Amino acid sequence: MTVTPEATTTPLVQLLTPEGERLHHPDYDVDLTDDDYRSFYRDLVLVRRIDVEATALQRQGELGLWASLLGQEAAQVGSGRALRPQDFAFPTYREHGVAWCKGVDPLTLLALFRGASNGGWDPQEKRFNLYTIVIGSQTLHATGYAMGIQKDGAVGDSDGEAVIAYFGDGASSQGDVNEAFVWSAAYNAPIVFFCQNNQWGISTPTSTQSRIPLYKRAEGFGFPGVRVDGNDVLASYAVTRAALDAARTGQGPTLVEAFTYRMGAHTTSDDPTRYRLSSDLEAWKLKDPLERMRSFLFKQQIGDSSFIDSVDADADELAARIRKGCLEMPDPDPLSMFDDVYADQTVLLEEQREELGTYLAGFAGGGH
Amino acid sequence: MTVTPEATTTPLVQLLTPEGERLHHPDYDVDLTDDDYRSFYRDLVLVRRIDVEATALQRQGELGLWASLLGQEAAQVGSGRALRPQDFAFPTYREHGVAWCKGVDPLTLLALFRGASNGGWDPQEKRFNLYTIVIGSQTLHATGYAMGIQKDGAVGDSDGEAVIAYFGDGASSQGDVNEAFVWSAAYNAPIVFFCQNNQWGISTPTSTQSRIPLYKRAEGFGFPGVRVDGNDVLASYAVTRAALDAARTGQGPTLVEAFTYRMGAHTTSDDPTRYRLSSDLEAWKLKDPLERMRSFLFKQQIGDSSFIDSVDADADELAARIRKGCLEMPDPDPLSMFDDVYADQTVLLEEQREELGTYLAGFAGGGH
Amino acid sequence: MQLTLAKALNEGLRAAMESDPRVLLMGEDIGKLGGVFRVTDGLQKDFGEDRVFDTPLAESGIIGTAIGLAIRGYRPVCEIQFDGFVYPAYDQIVSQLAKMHARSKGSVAMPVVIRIPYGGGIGAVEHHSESPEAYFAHTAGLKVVSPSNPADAYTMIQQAIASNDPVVFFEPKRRYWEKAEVDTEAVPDPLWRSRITRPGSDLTLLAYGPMVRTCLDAAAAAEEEGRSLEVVDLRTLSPLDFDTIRESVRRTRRAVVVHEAPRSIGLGAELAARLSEELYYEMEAPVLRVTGYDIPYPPSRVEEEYLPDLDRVLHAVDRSLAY
Amino acid sequence: MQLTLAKALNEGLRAAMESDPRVLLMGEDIGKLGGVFRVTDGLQKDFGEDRVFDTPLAESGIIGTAIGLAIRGYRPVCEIQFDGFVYPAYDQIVSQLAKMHARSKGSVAMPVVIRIPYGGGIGAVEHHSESPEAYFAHTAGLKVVSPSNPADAYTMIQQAIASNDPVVFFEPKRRYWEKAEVDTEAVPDPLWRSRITRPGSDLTLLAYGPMVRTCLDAAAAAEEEGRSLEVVDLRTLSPLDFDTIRESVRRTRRAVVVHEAPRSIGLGAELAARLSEELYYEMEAPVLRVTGYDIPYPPSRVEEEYLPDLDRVLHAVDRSLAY
Ligand SMILES: Cc1ncc(C[n+]2csc(CCOP(=O)(O)OP(=O)(O)O)c2C)c(N)n1
Ligand SMILES: Cc1ncc(C[n+]2csc(CCOP(=O)(O)OP(=O)(O)O)c2C)c(N)n1
Ligand SMILES: [Mg+2]
Ligand SMILES: [Mg+2]
Repeated sequence: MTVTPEATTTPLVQLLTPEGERLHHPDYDVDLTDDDYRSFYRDLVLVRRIDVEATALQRQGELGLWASLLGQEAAQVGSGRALRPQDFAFPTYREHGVAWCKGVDPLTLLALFRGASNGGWDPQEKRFNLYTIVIGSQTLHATGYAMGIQKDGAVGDSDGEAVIAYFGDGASSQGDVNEAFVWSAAYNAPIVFFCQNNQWGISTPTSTQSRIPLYKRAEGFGFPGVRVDGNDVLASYAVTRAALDAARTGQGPTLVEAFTYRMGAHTTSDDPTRYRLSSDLEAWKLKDPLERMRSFLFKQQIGDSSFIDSVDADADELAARIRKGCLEMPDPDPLSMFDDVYADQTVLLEEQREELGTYLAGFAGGGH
Repeated sequence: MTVTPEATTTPLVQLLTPEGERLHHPDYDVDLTDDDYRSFYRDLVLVRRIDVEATALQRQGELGLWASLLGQEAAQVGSGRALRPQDFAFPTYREHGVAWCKGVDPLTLLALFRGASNGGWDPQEKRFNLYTIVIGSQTLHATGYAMGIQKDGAVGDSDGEAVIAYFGDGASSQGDVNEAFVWSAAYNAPIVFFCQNNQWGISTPTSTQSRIPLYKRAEGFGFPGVRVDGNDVLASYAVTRAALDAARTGQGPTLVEAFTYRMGAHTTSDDPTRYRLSSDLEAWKLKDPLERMRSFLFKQQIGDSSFIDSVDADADELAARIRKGCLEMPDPDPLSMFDDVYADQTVLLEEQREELGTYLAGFAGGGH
Repeated sequence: MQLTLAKALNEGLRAAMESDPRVLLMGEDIGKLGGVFRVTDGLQKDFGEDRVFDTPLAESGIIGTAIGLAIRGYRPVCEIQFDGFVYPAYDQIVSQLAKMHARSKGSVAMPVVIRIPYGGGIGAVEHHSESPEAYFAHTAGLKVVSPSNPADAYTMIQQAIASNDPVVFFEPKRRYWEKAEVDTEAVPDPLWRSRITRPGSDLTLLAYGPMVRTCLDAAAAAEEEGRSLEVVDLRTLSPLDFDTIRESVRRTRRAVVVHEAPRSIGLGAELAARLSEELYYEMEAPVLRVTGYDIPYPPSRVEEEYLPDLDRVLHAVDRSLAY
Repeated sequence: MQLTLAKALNEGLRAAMESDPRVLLMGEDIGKLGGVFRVTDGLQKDFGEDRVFDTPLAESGIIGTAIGLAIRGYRPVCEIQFDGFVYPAYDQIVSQLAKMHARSKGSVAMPVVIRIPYGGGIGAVEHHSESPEAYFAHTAGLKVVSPSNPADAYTMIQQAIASNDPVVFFEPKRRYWEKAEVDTEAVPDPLWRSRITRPGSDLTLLAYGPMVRTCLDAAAAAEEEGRSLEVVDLRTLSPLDFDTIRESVRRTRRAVVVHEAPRSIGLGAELAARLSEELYYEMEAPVLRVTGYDIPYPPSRVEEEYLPDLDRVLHAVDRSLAY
């Protein structure tokens, strides 16, 4: 395995230092109000709280699994807020922060991890596709959707539509993801590929997937790639917004690599102590996306401790609602598993539904 | 579809102009004897003759199909001759010229296209894998083989082993090919990816696959790519040899794009007049790989017309042998279709073999 | 009008594109070339490159982007160039396309058609003669159909495109060039119905796609020997139209299934399993299977021995009637 | 020694690696992590990164490179992390791996093992509970096996690795943590043999992998009601050991097949088709199937209703005995 040092030392777009210093960048800059800054912070806090609460619920047996976004809040909130209402997002299974920005109720996400549904929101309405667990496959769906935008003539000016496809560093190795690059380049599709390089695919470091920084992959396909500090919500926002605007105005695809770190386990089933050093974690703690935004608010004096407290109170309320909703969540009707397999139901499934119904009814009456 | 002019104007490594002028190149040069030059020419002629004869046999109904290499002789003979005996090649379905260099009897190739076998040579013995029709899949086999070389410690010095994987411009879009790039880079495998960009994937121009020159794809994966004049046998030889030597000495993968043109139909089933202009063809005729080598021999006075005649006589002889062998080729025993499905035969297939045997025997006796 | 099966498909595609502007055709070499079998001939010229387009050479990409186009509201019709080239798209078909409607609780429809020329008998090289239908008919969430004749080809392709469920549409490539009358004005049979193509009373031949003609020929030959064979053209492989199938076999009390695909765990197994369960007291012989063998498709010089033909069908009929 | 099924596999892999230096283990997260189920735990540490290695995240790449390694003379054992993630590798498995030996006329062996944890019942999210065995058992050129208990897991994995044919090795993930005695010195049964795990006389339950335990429990429960059920653990799904199966059902004259996979065109269909043909005059009831339904695997909160369990098995036994 050859790892060039380049993989970790490449410069990245940053608008906010880990210490909360605001930087300016010639190509990527944003003009935000104090309200904007505060609401960015609020989203970061709420999104983290959703994650913390879900993790706790999993520990208590209320969820089968949870994939934590800890450490990736800025990449998700930054890119999620860069989306305009008409833009469509294709997530993996970890984009709880983007889901939040797109108005998906956290409880529907929990339903999925609880095993009460395999989806649950209307992708068209939310303009946020279902979570996709088979690594990389959603990047092609996103590309196809973007081709559809072109066919509808909905690209070309600043009101145009664009698509964002999320995927991980591990996913970059999948054939599907590279085919999505081929197709998007061939058709010049209005799409942003947003790769959260959180350094790990479960236990596998990014160096097993690529020996050069991932944003450079785009060059091989003939479109631009850029690396952004994924723990910097402002930079994530600015870079994504620029890429989306390029897409919607007909300039084709961009690959954004958000350089970040998965602070938690891969999922609640995982044990990262088996494969990584806690010293890494310590180093990344200093780059925490919430801390740096809070420092910035304090430094700029646009958020005082009463604001911070009010956000925390909102988070408490949200957490309580999630917890209550999860505990009260009904199990699906077993017979509903036959619904919606097809748009036009088949005789076979009607029969099997009846078979199971009769069988379960027999139990109700005393069973075998 | 965006086609940057770059796709066709990129400079390529050339050692022999279409007029037969010998050029020198700072990075790629070769030191060849007059005998070498003559035998390059001879291979080009023989390989083309195999192709012409096979095409004729197909027209006469002796082959089900033939995939012509017309126009690609230099890319194949150049790269094929760059292989050392220990090197292993993974072809597509069109590498008759490489097969020739690897000592595969043309008749076994014909058997495949005749429908008398699905393979027919021993890949280990020839160090030339079976033809692979499912586009791109062989690039992963080649990568795995190259990883095996590493595990055997057979890489590192100038006697090391290397692998070459052939594929087309169309194939560059397949997930498998890009995964092969990922894997080869990750493991720094001793492999040369040899892409014959003959400008077409059946009726689809290269611009549908990529908007930048294909050799640049390698950059996105962190290894070098180079474009060579695929109609120049000397350049094809030199560039491939250098890439193989890099691989065998532990420097990892290289992508070679041999820029050439498919002068014939995709296969004998195809009708290229439906999708391309004959003017293109005319332009490429001026770059004919045989003509330029012949001009060079004449200019250098290292091949006179008696040499040319003797090569033609060899070609006639070869063609006659191929024709005779093809016409005399026996059909396989139908029952042999049950052989070799497994290394350890199964009861089920023994039964089915018996079933078919009895059934056919019944016919021999008068039948149903 | 007399049309080949390939031309009937072409006309059916044309009609579907005319009636719904959201129908798209996509695949390798389907534009200027009109597909390697010319099924899409002339359609790019008439409907433009936006609606009929050549794709990069990547089957997972074809189906994956078709899914995205369907989410956007389009009705993509994907051509897979040959049966043996569908496998790179397998994940997109069985894990993504087949499940999207259920996963979204019905909010996202997947009106995607995957056209696959399939089957052997044309002297082709390897990977060009396969019958992979069982892989898809075993997959929940997909529907699978196969026309056997030009008239069905014309209507079934339109019905498949009109379906809001994903349909794998298997085209019997060795029958592409067979001509028959196609009445474009006729009221079509429902897509999900099998058809008794030839009535008979002694035994039911169950077949689909390329083997329907073979069975009709066998039935004609059997008639000369005084045997009355019924031929059921399944048309739909998933879901199976078991009402029609059951009704036929209940009458004839004997069934032989014929398909080119390997025998083990093929469509024939399912038909045999269900018939022998549902008509347990009524059948007079076990369901017999005339199929390809459980081996990779052989080199074409011996494909005649591999493929079920009239004689093998009659041989099985004899065996069944001997019970 | 008492081992869980997962640990028995681990010991079996270790033994195989010790006895043949050309055995390699490859897959996602199998090195330091030891695989998500810890089946390869400690093996990278003991055998080194050259022989036990983490791969890039790409299943087609895993199988494709394993084929190349096999051509080079290695014996790769590939782990697919979960059942639902094997499909991206489908072309490499069914078109490349399965056919290489036949295409090369026997000159290239493909001793590749593909380990796949499969089946439901562990409360997992989607794509983590599937039973795709029929897709592979329908594919000529592959062999398919599934152990049901620790002792078999220990020996069968070694036998699969020793096989010169490609073997898809389905591991019943819900049984990974079940413990039983494993005698590492015992002479193993041949890999291609089914086993009568519990003898009986009234009916044969045919099962494999995770459902064997379910059937054994059902047989125990039935005994209390005075019914003697025989349980056959298929062990090999392709080729089927029809000698053992036929012999059992010939005696009991009744059979129920149990699997988690969807019913249509599953292993049960094949068993029913063959048994009803070969034992036509001997059976006293049709072969019944207790299976998953023909739907995508449901959310885990209702998987209990989806999966065959003791009661559904006994229900089918009642139905069969009522004939
Ligand atoms: C096709 C496929 N293979 C394997 C898996 C199992 N798996 C789930 S997540 C994961 C690692 C993904 O890494 P990455 O793409 O970096 O995303 P991250 O989890 O870091 O967000 C793996 C191997 C899967 N879901 N899909
Ligand atoms: C997976 C797959 N899809 C489709 C085909 C059908 N097909 C055969 S050759 C070909 C074009 C290949 O183009 P390219 O890779 O440029 O190679 P060339 O034929 O030009 O040598 C296609 C689409 C195939 N063989 N395999
Ligand atoms: Mg990651
Ligand atoms: Mg080409």
